[in-house]
Amino acid sequence: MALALEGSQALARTIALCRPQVVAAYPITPQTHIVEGIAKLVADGALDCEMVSVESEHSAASVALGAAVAGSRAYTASASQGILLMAEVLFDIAGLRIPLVMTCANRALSGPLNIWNDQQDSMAVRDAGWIQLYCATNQEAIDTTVQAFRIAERCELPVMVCVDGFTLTHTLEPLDLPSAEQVDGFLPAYRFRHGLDPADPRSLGTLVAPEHFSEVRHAHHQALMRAQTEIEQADSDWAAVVGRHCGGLLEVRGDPQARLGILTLGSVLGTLEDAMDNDPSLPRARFIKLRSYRPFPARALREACAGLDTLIVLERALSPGAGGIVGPEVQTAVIGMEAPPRVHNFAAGLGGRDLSLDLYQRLVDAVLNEARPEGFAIIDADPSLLPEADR
Amino acid sequence: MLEIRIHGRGGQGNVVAAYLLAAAAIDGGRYAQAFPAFGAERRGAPVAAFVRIDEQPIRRRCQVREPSFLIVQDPALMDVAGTLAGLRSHGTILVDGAETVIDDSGDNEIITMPATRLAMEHIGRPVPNTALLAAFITLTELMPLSALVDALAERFKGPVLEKNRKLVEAAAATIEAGRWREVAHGVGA
Amino acid sequence: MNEQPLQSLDALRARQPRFRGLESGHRACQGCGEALAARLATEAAGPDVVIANATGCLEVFTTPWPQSAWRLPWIHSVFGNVAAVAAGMEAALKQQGRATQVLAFAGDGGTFDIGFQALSGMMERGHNVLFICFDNEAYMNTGVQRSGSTPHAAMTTTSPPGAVRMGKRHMKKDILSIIAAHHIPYAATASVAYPSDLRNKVRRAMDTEGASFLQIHSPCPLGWGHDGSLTIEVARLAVQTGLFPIIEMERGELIGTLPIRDPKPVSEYLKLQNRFRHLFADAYRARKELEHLQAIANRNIERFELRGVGIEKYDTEGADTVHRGGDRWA
Amino acid sequence: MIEIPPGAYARPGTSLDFKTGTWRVERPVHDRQAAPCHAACPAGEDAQAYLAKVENGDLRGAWETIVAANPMPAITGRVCHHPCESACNRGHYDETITIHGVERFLGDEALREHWDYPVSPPGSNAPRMAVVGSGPAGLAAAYHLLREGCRVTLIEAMPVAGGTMRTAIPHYRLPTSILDQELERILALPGIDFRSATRLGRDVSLEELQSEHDGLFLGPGRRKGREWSADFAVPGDLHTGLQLLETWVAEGTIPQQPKSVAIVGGGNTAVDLARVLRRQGVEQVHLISHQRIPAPGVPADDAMRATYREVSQAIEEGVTIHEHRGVRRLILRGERVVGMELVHMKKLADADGRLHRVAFEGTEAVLHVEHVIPAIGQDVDALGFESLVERGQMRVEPWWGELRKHPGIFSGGDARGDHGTVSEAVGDGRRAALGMLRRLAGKVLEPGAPPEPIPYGKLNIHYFESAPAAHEPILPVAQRLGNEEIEGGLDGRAVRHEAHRCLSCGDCLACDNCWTLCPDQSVLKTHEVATDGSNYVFDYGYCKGCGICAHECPTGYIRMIPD
Repeated sequence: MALALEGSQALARTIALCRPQVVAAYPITPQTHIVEGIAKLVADGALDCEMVSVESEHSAASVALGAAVAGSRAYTASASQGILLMAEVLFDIAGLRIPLVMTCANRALSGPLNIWNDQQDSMAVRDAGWIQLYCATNQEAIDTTVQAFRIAERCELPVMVCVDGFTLTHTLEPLDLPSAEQVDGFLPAYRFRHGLDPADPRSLGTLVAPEHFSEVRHAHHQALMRAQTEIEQADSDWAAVVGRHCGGLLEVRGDPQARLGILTLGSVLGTLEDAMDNDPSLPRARFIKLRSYRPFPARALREACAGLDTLIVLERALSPGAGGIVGPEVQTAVIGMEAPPRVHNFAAGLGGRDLSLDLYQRLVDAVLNEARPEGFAIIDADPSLLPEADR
Repeated sequence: MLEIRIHGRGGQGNVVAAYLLAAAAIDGGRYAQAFPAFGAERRGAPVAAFVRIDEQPIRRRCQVREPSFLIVQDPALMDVAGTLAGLRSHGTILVDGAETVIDDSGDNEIITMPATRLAMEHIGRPVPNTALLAAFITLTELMPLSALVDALAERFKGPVLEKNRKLVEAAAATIEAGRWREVAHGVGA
Repeated sequence: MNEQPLQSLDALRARQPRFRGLESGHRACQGCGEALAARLATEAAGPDVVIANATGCLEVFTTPWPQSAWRLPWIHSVFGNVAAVAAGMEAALKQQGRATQVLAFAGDGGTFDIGFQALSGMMERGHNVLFICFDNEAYMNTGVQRSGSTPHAAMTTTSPPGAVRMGKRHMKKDILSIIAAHHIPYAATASVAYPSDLRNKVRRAMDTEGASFLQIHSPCPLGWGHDGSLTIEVARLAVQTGLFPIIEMERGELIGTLPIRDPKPVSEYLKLQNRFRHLFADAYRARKELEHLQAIANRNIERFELRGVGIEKYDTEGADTVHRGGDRWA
Repeated sequence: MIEIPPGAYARPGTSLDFKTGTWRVERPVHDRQAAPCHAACPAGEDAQAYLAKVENGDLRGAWETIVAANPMPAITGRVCHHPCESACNRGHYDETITIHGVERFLGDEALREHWDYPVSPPGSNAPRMAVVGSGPAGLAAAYHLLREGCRVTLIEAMPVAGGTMRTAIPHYRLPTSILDQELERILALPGIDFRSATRLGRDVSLEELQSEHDGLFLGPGRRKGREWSADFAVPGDLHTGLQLLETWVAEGTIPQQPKSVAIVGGGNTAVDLARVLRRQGVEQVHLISHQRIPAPGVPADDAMRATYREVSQAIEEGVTIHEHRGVRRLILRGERVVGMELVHMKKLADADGRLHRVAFEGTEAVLHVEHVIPAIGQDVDALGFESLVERGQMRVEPWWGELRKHPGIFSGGDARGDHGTVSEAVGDGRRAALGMLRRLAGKVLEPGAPPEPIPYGKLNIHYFESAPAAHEPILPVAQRLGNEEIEGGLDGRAVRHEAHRCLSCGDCLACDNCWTLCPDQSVLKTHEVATDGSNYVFDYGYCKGCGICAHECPTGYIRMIPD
């Protein structure tokens, strides 16, 4: 039965169902409600877990790292500046191939200060070597979180579940929580194979010289690439349990016959779908919901793009001075196709800018009659507010 | 899809009101969505929250720009820019005030009710949200009042819940049941 | 001279009558005080421990892949997070109901400077972790740059003496007072020159429930500019002069000191080290800084009441008295 | 083929694959050096070695260590002037170890416990050696010859063995019972054919001895008094010091009972006699010496050739010592002495470094005494071996004791002229025995020398704690009347205390410092493998040669050498 739950509360309860043994977190908007929820469950005795309320995100990631190598299922959550403060530890966790799960309640980065939703934070650590899964809905966030633990533990890689801050975390809606039995059946008790144990005292985090470092990185890359299978498998196995799936690596929605495609990450998808469905006069689009950004599913993406003339990559972040972040990667992926679509790249909804229903039309209008792809634009920016030189 | 915007001040339980209303709708078997207009405001500042209610799953996550209903927790906010923005032509406004007054002089009917006073009487705190929600549900008959009580039961227990239940009943009694039923069902369907 | 067949040496090594936490073959410099301190600490702590190690010499010289000198489960993550990694391990072990104890190792940079916030948080939360600072008073791993622990007037590559400078301008951070302010159950200093004391303190800290802290003065022949054979001598003089007080604190209160039997002039300590060479120039400012360091030592002796009264078994002269059969190490 | 695991973790202790020993430019070595006590011991005892055994609780092993050099520690522990203690490095730190007390304790323990000498009976075909004289030199020579597997014929002119130990050492220094017990044990060793009352030149000839034996050692002592006069005057009733001392030792009294006596000479005989005279009731006993009272800091060549301890006790007992004095003339009434004229004098080196005795004019003074006794030494009584004696002495090569002009014949003890103590005699006997065997084997006798002792500066004294020495009980002066032994022995506890105080100079103390302080875990502790007597082995595979072990070795036992 669906429960009326705020996204954060639902995530807190989901995480509790995954039985993490150590949770470490530092408060930051909009992640706060998640860890507050977990803290309350621990305080109420509903979750047997060491809740470590650390003094910084750097330590949050570090505590999670320590807990994982000491053999516990570990979890943390953060957002925005917190992700950046964690950054060096995030790279380290992944490079050491330590399985743990974190939620990123996606939020813009300073400066200037902005506390609202975009995805610049998780994009900033896309190269950390983590698996990154983006959630379009709170239900997906719940289901992806459960799957994330299995993926992390089977692949021996950390997984970051990216959930749009506020837009998802602070929205109350009817949500299905899995039962404890369902989660326990899906997530058996786990102990990291390469952890620290006095009975088998290995050394982690060694100094690797140039003659071996490329191989270490190669192995890490391969592990991430292999993880695609596990991501798909986890989703289908979980679907067999709860009857819902999240789309595996990516999901094609909308009009499968459309020649226009729109690729999105995260929660904007529903608004675009509604906008298209509400107005039959608008051109139809095929939506590609990119769920697994890391590993980047190039092959699945090419299959999803088959038959498209035009593909809009809509992002919630950018690489200033270059343009989009995901766009160029998509462009690179589709080049291998026989008839690749023209790829247009936009950012929108930065820093919590409301993504209204008319976004769909703006996107379509911007590309439909354009022979040449749009290099990159922040489509909902109003340059008239800027001095001449900055327009 | 029924879209409602709730205005209040930071600390008045504005978001809670939105969550309660959506939760009551979900309890009543509908789909619903509630979220705040996220801000950095602190206690006392004007804030808004949004509620959508539908028979279908709700996909959009944009803010409510053209609500059918406004619930305003402080009459002074009626004069604040933006409070009335986008209200649909037949939309109505429920606002806290000194006593129950129905103003149908304009395009949009405004019903004032003594939500804060009732809250003071029953729970001893000047928080108008529960009384306003009870009145709103009574006016629109979107769901039985018991759904609101059920939603309150998720947050309160024991004597506090009981006082809230009495507040709900008292607030409902001040208002004409079903007065906005057509607006609600006409737009919502 | 005793050249032994290798196999018998290997067998002998395996039969050493003490726990070996840090094995031979690590790549520390000749006479490394930190390697010695780590060896002593792990001998006293092992084997049922896990170790988190901050970035630094100790990490680099012990674990050049594919080799590791550690015989204990050990992890290096990054520079500034060792206390947090240790806290995470402790939380995990506690949740799992395991008795394995957690050690955190850091140099002075990883303790006084970049790792301090995590250390403070770990202590505030009261994790049952023994944090050991191997204090060699500068960033040695990167080639001797000044840290918050570098003593006043010491020469480093970022506090060079020159026409208008006499080495480090600032004081050595009084880390133990800061640690003490966290009100942790046990905090102490130790020196490689007093190994029994060092090991006793490790054991005591491990017997203490809650966060504990041990600062071990560990000379760096390279960074301090002394011969590798003098590591112990230099460390001992630091204690005997009062420049490195050996003290113990419980809940922030001073509960014990290693009394100095006959305090030696600081110049005896300083003159053995190249990093203080500029203090021995025939110049007013050199004499002034030399006196300044003497005053600091005097102040330490006064503040911690370090001056011993006569001959004591536990003082700077008596604490490491040797006996036939090595019973002092028992 | 290495395989990189996920995250590149490493296996424990794999650093052993990396041999840091290649970094080394210097290596530490165990360098056993002689302790000063050892180097200084005339008898060749290694006090450091036996103190170590005492500390380990191995008293018998300690005694066996002594008797490897000196078969009569109960005697020497009492009578030796213990230069070991003068040399002891601990003297630089607080107080020297009371080594003689430990030696005496062990000697007495052996007597009490009847510990067997670690000597095997010689075979019937073993070389046969002749030893003349059963004083300390002869006994030591006989004992060491026996140890080396020889049969020994030991002849003694007197009815009993012991030489001067028996005839000239007062009982308050060396009780007869101790002397008897220790000598009996030595003489009872199988392989020693002891013939008492057998005098060379009277009962047996040199030629006979030589023809029946494979080697010959002469330890005749000095029993022939020298002529003495002062400015050609000789008192009528002159007895030599030795004669009087022997009389007192043998009979417990001496014929004369003067009120005041001057003894001329600064050796042990003079001092012993002075003390004997005090016991005899002589009120004023003066001792006239060219040299100074021996004391720490007084150079050996300017000090009386007497034991500091004995001199000190003599002074305590009321003997007046006149340092740096010479007798210019006797003041006689008829043949009777009534006084003597003394003059200040001193030995001074000339431009060639030769020492000359210089009397300082204007320092003359008269000392009134009733009696004067010269105690200026004796000569060898050369009966039966006159050809071997030169100017009253046996002229020998100093280390082995082989007669300079008669290779193959060895001598030692007082007869040498340059040695006058029991301990020196024991050392002479030991070295001569070894020299005789070398000669027998046709080997060349390279000149030898005592080992170079490790100086105080080579120790790391920081590791030792100051502790006062244990001293033996001394009979109060008022009670020193007769033959009662003045010095008591240390008890077992005091002996262990002294052993514990030993700095173990130059030898492994097994203190674990090197093992504890090696940053590279390259010192391995062992009880089985070390072949050098230490408890540690360097693992040169990993030792980087930092030198901490050498610098921190308390005893100077570890040395860095170029690699």
